[in-house]
Amino acid sequence: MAIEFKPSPSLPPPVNSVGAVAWLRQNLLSSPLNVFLTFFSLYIIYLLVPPVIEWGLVNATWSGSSKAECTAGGACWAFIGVYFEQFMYGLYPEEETWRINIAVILLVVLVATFAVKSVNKLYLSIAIMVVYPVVAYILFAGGAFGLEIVETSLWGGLFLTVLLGVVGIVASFPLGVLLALGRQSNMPIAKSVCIVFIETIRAVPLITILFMASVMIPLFLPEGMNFNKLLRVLIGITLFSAAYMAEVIRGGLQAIPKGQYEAADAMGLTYWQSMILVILPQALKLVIPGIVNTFIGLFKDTTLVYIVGMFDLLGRIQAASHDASWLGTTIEGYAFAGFIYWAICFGMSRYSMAIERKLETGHKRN
Amino acid sequence: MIDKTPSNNNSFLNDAGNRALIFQILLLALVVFVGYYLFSNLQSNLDNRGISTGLSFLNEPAGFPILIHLIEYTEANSYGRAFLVALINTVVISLLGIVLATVLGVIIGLARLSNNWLVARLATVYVETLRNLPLLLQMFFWYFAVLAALPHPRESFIFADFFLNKRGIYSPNPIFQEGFGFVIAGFVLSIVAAIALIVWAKKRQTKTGLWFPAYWSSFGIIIAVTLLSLVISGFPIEFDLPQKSRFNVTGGMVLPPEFVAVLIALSTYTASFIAEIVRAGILSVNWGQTEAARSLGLKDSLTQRLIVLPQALRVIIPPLTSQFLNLAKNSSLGAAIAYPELVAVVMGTTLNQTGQAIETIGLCMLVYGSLSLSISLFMNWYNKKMSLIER
Amino acid sequence: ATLDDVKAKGFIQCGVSQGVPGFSNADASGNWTGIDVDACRATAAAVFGDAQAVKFTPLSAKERFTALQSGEIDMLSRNTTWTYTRDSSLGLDFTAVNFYDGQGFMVRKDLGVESALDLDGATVCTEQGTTTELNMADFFRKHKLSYVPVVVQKADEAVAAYDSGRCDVFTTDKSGLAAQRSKLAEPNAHVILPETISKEPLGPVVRHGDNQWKDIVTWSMFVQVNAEELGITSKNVATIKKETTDPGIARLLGTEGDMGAQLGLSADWAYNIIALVGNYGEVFENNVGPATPVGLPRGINNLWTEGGVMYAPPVR
Amino acid sequence: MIEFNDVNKWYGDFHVLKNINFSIKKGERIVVCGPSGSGKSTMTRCINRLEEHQKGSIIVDGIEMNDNLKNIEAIRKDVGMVFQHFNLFPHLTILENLTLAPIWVRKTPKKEAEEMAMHYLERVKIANQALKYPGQLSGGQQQRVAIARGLCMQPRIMLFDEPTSALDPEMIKEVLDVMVQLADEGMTMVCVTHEMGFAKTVADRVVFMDAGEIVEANEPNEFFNNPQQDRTQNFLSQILNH
Amino acid sequence: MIEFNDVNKWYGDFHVLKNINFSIKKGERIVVCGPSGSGKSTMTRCINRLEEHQKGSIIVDGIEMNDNLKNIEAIRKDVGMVFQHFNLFPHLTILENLTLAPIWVRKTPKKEAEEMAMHYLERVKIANQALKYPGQLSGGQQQRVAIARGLCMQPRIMLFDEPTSALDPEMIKEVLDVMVQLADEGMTMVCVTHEMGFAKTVADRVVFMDAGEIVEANEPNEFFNNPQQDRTQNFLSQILNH
Ligand SMILES: Nc1ncnc2c1ncn2[C@@H]1O[C@H](COP(=O)(O)OP(=O)(O)OP(=O)(O)O)[C@@H](O)[C@H]1O
Ligand SMILES: Nc1ncnc2c1ncn2[C@@H]1O[C@H](COP(=O)(O)OP(=O)(O)OP(=O)(O)O)[C@@H](O)[C@H]1O
Ligand SMILES: [Mg+2]
Ligand SMILES: [Mg+2]
Repeated sequence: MAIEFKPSPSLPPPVNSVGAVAWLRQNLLSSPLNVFLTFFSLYIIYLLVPPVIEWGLVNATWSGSSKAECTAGGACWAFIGVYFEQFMYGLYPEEETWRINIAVILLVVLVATFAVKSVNKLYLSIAIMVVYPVVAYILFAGGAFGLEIVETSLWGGLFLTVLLGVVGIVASFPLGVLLALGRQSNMPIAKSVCIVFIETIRAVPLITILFMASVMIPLFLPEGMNFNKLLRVLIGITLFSAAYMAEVIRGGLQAIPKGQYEAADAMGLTYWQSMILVILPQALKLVIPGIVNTFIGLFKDTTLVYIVGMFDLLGRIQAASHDASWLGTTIEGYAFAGFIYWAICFGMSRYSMAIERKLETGHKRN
Repeated sequence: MIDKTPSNNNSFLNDAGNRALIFQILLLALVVFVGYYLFSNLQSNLDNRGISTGLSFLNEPAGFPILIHLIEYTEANSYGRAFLVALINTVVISLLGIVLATVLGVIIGLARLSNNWLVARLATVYVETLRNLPLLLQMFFWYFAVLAALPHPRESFIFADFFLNKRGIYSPNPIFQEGFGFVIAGFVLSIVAAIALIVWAKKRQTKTGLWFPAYWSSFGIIIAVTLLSLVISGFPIEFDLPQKSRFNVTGGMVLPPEFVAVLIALSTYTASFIAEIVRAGILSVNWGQTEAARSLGLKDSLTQRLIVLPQALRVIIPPLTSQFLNLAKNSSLGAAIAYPELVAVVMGTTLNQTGQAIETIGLCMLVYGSLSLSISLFMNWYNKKMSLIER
Repeated sequence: ATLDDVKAKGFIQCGVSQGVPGFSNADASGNWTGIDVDACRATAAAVFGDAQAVKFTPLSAKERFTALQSGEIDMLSRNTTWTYTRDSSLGLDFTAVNFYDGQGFMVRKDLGVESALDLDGATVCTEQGTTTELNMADFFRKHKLSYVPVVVQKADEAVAAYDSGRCDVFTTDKSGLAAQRSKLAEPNAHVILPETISKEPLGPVVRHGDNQWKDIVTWSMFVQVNAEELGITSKNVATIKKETTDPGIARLLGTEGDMGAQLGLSADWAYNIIALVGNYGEVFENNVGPATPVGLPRGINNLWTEGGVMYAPPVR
Repeated sequence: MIEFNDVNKWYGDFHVLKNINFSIKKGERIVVCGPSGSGKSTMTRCINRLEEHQKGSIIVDGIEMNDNLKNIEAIRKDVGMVFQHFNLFPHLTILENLTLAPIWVRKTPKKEAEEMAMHYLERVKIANQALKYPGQLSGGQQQRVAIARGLCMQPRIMLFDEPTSALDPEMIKEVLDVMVQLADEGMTMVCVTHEMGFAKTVADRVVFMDAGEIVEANEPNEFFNNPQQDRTQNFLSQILNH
Repeated sequence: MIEFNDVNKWYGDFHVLKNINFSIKKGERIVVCGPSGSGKSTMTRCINRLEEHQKGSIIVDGIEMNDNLKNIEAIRKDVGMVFQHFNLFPHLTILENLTLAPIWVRKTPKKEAEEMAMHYLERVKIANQALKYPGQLSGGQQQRVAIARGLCMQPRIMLFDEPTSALDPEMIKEVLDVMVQLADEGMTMVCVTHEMGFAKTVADRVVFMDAGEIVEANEPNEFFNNPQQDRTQNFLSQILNH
């Protein structure tokens, strides 16, 4: 009695609903408003792109020794070429810049070793967090092992930018952890101290902190004791990002289920043991994207040191553009700075997104 | 059972409560000690160097000019007045920036969601470019690079009575003559009428269901009545027109490039973050809500206005608040391009002329602190108002 | 005391500007030159007998006083104007004047302005945190001229703003004007107006309270002026020291008595200054004189005997 | 009242509805069932054009479905829909949820709209909750509000897409009761559901879909006791044994 | 081994434990049951001071519970606990989960700790999973790991708080088997559970709690067949019929 059901074959969709034509129709021309928007967008692209290409590539001058030699009417990239060393290293003596290069290569190698499975991660972390900074400092500042002393007032350019960003984030990390733990603790005084610190710092702009570091810290130190301006600025930046870091880490701590704390307690672990062995490893892993975002913010903010008279990448470019023989090359300078900052920040934000995606699946069963 | 020696060493230190207490007392002592140490250093440093302290300097004449002042200010005024001028400049640029950034951010955020591929891509490029560049760089760009490209005052771009050149944007400055009170009265009256119209329209709708385009027509009423009263009173308004003079364009109202550059940089930069927030907020509203609204016959514009936006706002407000706070704090970068805001006037000039580092920096931090606090309070209040009632 | 600290570390930390040609300016390889730099070198010569025993800290106008107050630098030699407030309430001591300056205005030649009194309605650029900001205000107020002030963070940027056309006028000390003009693309397209609207005695500054150190810096300067007055130069100082019979010169150069000991210095301190740095006239001519790009006339900075105001108390 | 003529629909390359030919008369009550992914929801949603079809024609209440916005509006006014996940507006009170469309779409006076809303709320037996927010109600109550909201537009046709499948067992009954009552009043209904008890009680016809096709459509008695197709039998044995 | 004397506990104003008097001998196996919210978990968690009590005294293994950190430490070393949601540490392998406490709390050499861990893993029959992460195991396996983790501290007492209630039916048996085996070895156990089969097999006494009080405590036979209190009868009829 029963008839067998055979599903009829799937047909290809009508041509006007797939393919390039349909795509155009749906994505660009689906309504009169959309047609208008499409043409408006095309007009904007037409306004922006060809002139920029013409200026930056077609009519650009790539070499020369002064602005006067840039006669093609386009960008004067020769400016960047001439000042390139300064933009990278500041006034660091030319014959000593190999020291910076070595330190950078060393760091890259160390970080890359993380990917190697057989290496002991603990020792490697110690090497990076403890040994490397010392080595790098000796390399940068000199004064030992026959290295010539290079004063910090000569440090500048991208080197200084990266230094400020990296030191700021690395140094603020432990402080941020402590502040976050303090804010989460149930000891009222410790808690309020942390809250007051975090909220005060977050309420004021970085500039005021930098001014404090460069102008006010000396007033608070006993007479005769004073430290280097770079160090003061680093302290300022570290305190600043520690407050933001603390909030990011606190988010991670809050995301750890209560059961984890209880299980650790029930096993007899002490507060610090359970934090270090159980809670923090999980919490920190969760907030890596947040930490990267904080770093991106901080990296952009390092430009503010220019206002307190340090010459990072942007500062160097700004100063160079006042050079008499290169007047009128501001845009080239900004374009170059923009390219570098953008590449680094965009790269990092992609990286943090990738981590975020990986974390989403990481805790699941696989 | 094997009886372990029960730890009866109920020593004071092993008590959890006591430990916490001791730790906290130590912490407090440390904080107090460090505070005291720094303070006493400060005292002795100030004494040794003969630097006077206190806020009395605020009453002394400042002696320096300020480019932009919205309240009366001359060099003869006091530092206190200068502080106030700078404070107003900071608040004004922050508020204007917040408004502009929000408008622009919402537009870009919606553009990113547009079903027009090209528009969405352009918006993405905007967001990814601006938010990955340091704000200071953008300010420098808007100030130094764009400034260099503008014409000299003598070759100003002129549009009607508007001038654009390196010195800023000049526009006619209205000067109100005697009969202007009449116009103001007309304006106020028309607003009252408009409100009445809206109330009436709502009532009528409740009763009869008939719709009257109350908002548009009240807008029309306000314009018409105001214009009419202008005509009747014989245009009691004169314009101080900008004119070319020896050095500058004089007269009129001017927006100096410092102001414009800070405003543009702040609002375009923050807009790139707000756009992402708006996008995420709208995406967070379940598609089912849109479908439900559509199946009730609501037009798409109404669906957005009545259903999607109110729900998206709930998600948008908290991160938006922190963007507003960032913007207010970032306004301090204006100092780098000669916009006379707090940092420039107080921590720059005043600090230098008086040497009162503690007081000036303290004042600035206080102002930023309260600015942040008031923005947070306002937004929290608004957030609470908007939040959903759940079971 | 500062002298002991300085001796202990072996050099003087000296605060200078971030680049004003003729006053303190670093070349591409980081060598500092200028009048202000030589003031530091003279002190180093006096203390160590080595004019190179100096390290320089470039400072913006806004940072300079705190840097000194905090002990980050031992002396500040950064075209700093000696004013009552600074001397009395900032915990600073001014030592001597190494350049008598006055504030002036620079404008583009093609504006055809000939006097500062023609500047009504002009836009004026200046650097933040200096006395110029105040003098400019006073000047325009006094003459009831209207103006638009644009106060920029740094000297360089103020010049850049002027150069880009944001302002009609750039104002700072006249020496600074000359120096900055030399850095512009076409120095001859700009004129410095004749008016001098203020007194700007510039000189090295030290921390308040260390009299010995203050004396050393002060007298290092005075020695140079006295040397010029006595006709002693870096070239002839060695011969003069050997041959002189003048008791005044002998005292100065340390062949007679031990004037240096009173300051905690060696007997040949003054000799070292002159031999290693030169007398005031030499310093002036080498750094800012008519033969240099800055090209300033000696003018008021001439010796009192030559119609200027450079007058140093005698060494005795 | 509703007519499907040779309706075909694709999602990208995926052919979801294949040659649907079907018509529903006024007052008829249709239950649609079939395995997951067979296109039941898609077909239902085509009726008020929440989805577009690409070939064939759908005519609702004499109006043909096409890109014409006026037509779509007209049809949506006449077709009420109840979703699996209720989709109440969480930022509006129950009363506001119900009066929203009458006020803004039908331009009913607010007062009148509220009276009508209260009327329907009474019919679904939750008039006392009118001033609460959806978040404060249980799932069953929310679904009844959703039905009342659909009714407030006084539609001629009601569509239900698995209205009970997100509910706890105790709540399913409340909602089904309301639907049976509606059916008894003669409302034209299209209901996607696997509640076979409901289908037996109220359906005029049961439609069984698989792989984007209508496999079988018959009155309930025949459908359940004497399915014509293998596929149908198979399916029925599965869901009835469960 | 464990003694509750007049124990009282409040959450804020809410009185959760009322006058608990109870003692457990060495090697005894106690099953605690009662309606939700009756305070079973709270009482169990008081035994290793995951919760503080405010009145009365609890003495575990001769040590009185108070704020003294040394005492708490000593007791926690002696009391193992298994939670409803396992609470394994997801960032550590199974082996690391097991050796963490022995290494850091007992200061056992790592090698020894690992050997012991493997021993217990074998006992719960998942030695082959030692190097996996908790996220890679099924719920039943995870719970067995949790039990092994508790055992690794070689406690004299084990506490179980509804160890099977988050598991799918098939997995419940695996876990109960391990627990029965433990009981047979003579471990002192306190187990909150509604698995009445388990209670009948292994319990020395069954404790029934309601509203923060111990209503009845008796050996299983008596408890199930001849409950003394109305309330108990009522409760038993509910869960046994289900
Ligand atoms: N927006 C979409 N894009 C692509 N494919 C879709 C989309 N919506 C549904 N589909 C696919 O179309 C098919 C039919 O979906 P539909 O929701 O109509 O099924 P259904 O019969 O209602 O199933 P269920 O009982 O699970 O609700 C499914 O295979 C589904 O995966
Ligand atoms: N941290 C807390 N704060 C306030 N009240 C709490 C807290 N933890 C538990 N309670 C309350 O204490 C009472 C007893 O909780 P407990 O978890 O001991 O019950 P239980 O018998 O284990 O219930 P279940 O069978 O649901 O696990 C409950 O009413 C609960 O709401
Ligand atoms: Mg469906
Ligand atoms: Mg419980």
